[in-house]
Amino acid sequence: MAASTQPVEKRKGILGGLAVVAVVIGLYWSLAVAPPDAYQGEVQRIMYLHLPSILTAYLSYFLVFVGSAMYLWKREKRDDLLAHAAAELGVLFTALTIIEGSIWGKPTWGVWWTWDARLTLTAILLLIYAGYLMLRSLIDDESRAASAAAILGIIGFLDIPLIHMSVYWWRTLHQPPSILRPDKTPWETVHPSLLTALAISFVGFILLYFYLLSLRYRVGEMRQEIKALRLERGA
Amino acid sequence: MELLKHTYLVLSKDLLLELRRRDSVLTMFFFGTLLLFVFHFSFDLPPDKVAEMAPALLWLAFLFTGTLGLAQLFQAERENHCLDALLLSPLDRGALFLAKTSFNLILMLLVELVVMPLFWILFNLSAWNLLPQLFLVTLLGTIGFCVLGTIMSALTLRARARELLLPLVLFPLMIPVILATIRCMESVLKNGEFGDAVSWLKLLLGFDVIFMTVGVLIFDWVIES
Amino acid sequence: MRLTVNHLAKAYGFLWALRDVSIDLPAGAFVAVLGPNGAGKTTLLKLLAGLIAPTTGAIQFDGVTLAPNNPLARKQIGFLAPADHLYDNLTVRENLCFFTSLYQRNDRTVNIDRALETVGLSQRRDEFVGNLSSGLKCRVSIAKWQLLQPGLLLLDEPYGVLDGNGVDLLESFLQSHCQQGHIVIMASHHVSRALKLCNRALILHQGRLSFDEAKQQPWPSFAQAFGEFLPHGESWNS
Amino acid sequence: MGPWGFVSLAYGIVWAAIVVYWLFLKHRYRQAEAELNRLRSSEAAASHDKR
Repeated sequence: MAASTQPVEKRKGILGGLAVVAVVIGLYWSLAVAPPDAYQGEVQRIMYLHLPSILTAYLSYFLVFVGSAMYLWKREKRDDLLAHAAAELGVLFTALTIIEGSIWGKPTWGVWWTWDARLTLTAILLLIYAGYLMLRSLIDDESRAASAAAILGIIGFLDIPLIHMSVYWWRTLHQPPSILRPDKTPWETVHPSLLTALAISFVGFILLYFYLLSLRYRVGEMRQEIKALRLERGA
Repeated sequence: MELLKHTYLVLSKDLLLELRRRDSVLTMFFFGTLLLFVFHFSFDLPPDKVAEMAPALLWLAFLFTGTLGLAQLFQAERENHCLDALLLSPLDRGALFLAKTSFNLILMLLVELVVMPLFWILFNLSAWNLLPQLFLVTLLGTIGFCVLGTIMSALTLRARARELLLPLVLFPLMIPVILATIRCMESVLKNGEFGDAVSWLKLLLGFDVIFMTVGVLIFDWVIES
Repeated sequence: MRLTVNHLAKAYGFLWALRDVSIDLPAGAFVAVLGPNGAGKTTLLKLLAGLIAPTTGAIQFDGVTLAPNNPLARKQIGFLAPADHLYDNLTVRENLCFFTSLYQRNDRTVNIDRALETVGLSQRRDEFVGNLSSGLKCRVSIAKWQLLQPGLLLLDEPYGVLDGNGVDLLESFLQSHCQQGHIVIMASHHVSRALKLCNRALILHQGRLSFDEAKQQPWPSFAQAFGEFLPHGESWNS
Repeated sequence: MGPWGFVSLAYGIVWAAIVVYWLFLKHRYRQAEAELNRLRSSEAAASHDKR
């Protein structure tokens, strides 16, 4: 087995390397090259971080959904490992999204936390997928934990549009439409290098995400084999 | 229809057990009224503000009372491995889901039938004529709660710290129902009819239908031993 | 009534609890499943009962494949747990009524009374099952499965909880059940008792089927196959 | 705190968190790999002398 992991290791190395390169270019571009936004000035640069992390968070929820559905259908361990890895990364990136959102909110609205629709929505998603990890860790039986988590993965994902609607309706009820509408996309004044900064950051984040995902997936796989070898030794 | 026959069978068994021991319904009833008193003392609201706060307080009381019911939902099945007996039998697992959902629904509705008028008296609200409309909203909200609650109760059946994990996993998913019921009840209380809250009502209905069907389809995997 | 199992296997994670088991049982078979602890006996029974899904392989019941989502095949399957699968807070009669209607065998209550008569529980008809001793609970289970008449009846170590005449009651029920053309599969460590009853023996060892033969009176092949698991000193054919 | 302060705060926290997570992940990765190789080598040894 050890021999065959060389190419896998190498592939992960390349992916990691690429991710780092893309991230560095993205950082350089979004911090140095791109001009400040006409309205928000420098603070708008946080968007180059905020939007990619929102995307990776939603990508994680989707992967958890796909992994869970496949696991329930086909009962293959690898789908479950994928769902678990994606959920863990999903929680990480959701937490980061909230942090960025509130830091961005401070100069813009003057407060660290406002019940702005997007922030609230991200907080709820963080609770759901943190609950997913809790549920998985609190069930001892391996296969039961996997199928219970798969159910929650599916139901959580199906609930996202409903939560999305209810939070946005609830939000528009209370917040008078201010000039700086927080949930309007910030790149009204489309400036080419703004877009490229965003594009590169997106690429960087996606590559990084899949690199971390493959690492976490591999850790899950190895732990599974370790359990099997120990059980075989013990039985 | 096979499904309904089995649902009725399991439901009547549960109701018979509940009628005999009455442990869930009594605890839920007392807990509901207890919460009312606690809310009454903690928010001594000026009368005009009460109408505004009433929906939130009521619905919070129902939510926590319902969670008590959910924790006890599969108690009868936990003794003597009766859950295995049911899984062994030709009982359609969707029927088990429907039976357990309607059982918890009946318990919660009983509690709500008592607690709501009591709330009116305690907070001496005037709008008695609005109670039927309010009760319709509560009914839809309770259905949504019981549907998702039953799935989560079955899901956490074999987890450690089961009673703590259930609300933790259930409440974030319930946010659409919580927001919808409170908005609907507020608009009914404020201007006597649903008005623009109809979209919330549709959301509530959609939530119930979606997760009722998901529940029936997916309960096979939820409850597998 | 025919049970065919081909290449059945069950793995938990990476560990194979049961590997490549194939059995073909005709009507009237009384099978004793023997083997050391952890050999996969309980896993086999749970798979046959449809309580857990197999990793590979299929179980066919009179040609109908048993799958978790087709409840009809489960109508034919019984799992006699001596003191379990009964609601403590329901009376004996209510329990039997519930399960008979669940299995759509809700013939008139007289059958329930007759079944209780045969297990000698007729005067305890309206007592709560919770108040009965485990021996009496086992009789209720026997009455229950007598009413439900499953095509395949599975038992996992039934002797643990039974007293003297309880054992006789159980064994006579199992034998008459077999004669009616049903199949009984019993996993047990009481080797001599199981062998006295069965007309076929299976030995499971580390998840594999290492022995599967119909019973002959002098049974050298069985003694040889079962030799290493026998608790030393106990000879089964005394 | 000027706008650049917030920008650097946001980037700082996010990238610090990602790097820390990566380190923990690498740690878990190496630990699992070591355990796996140890088991596999002793497994090879065990099956060797069993033959």
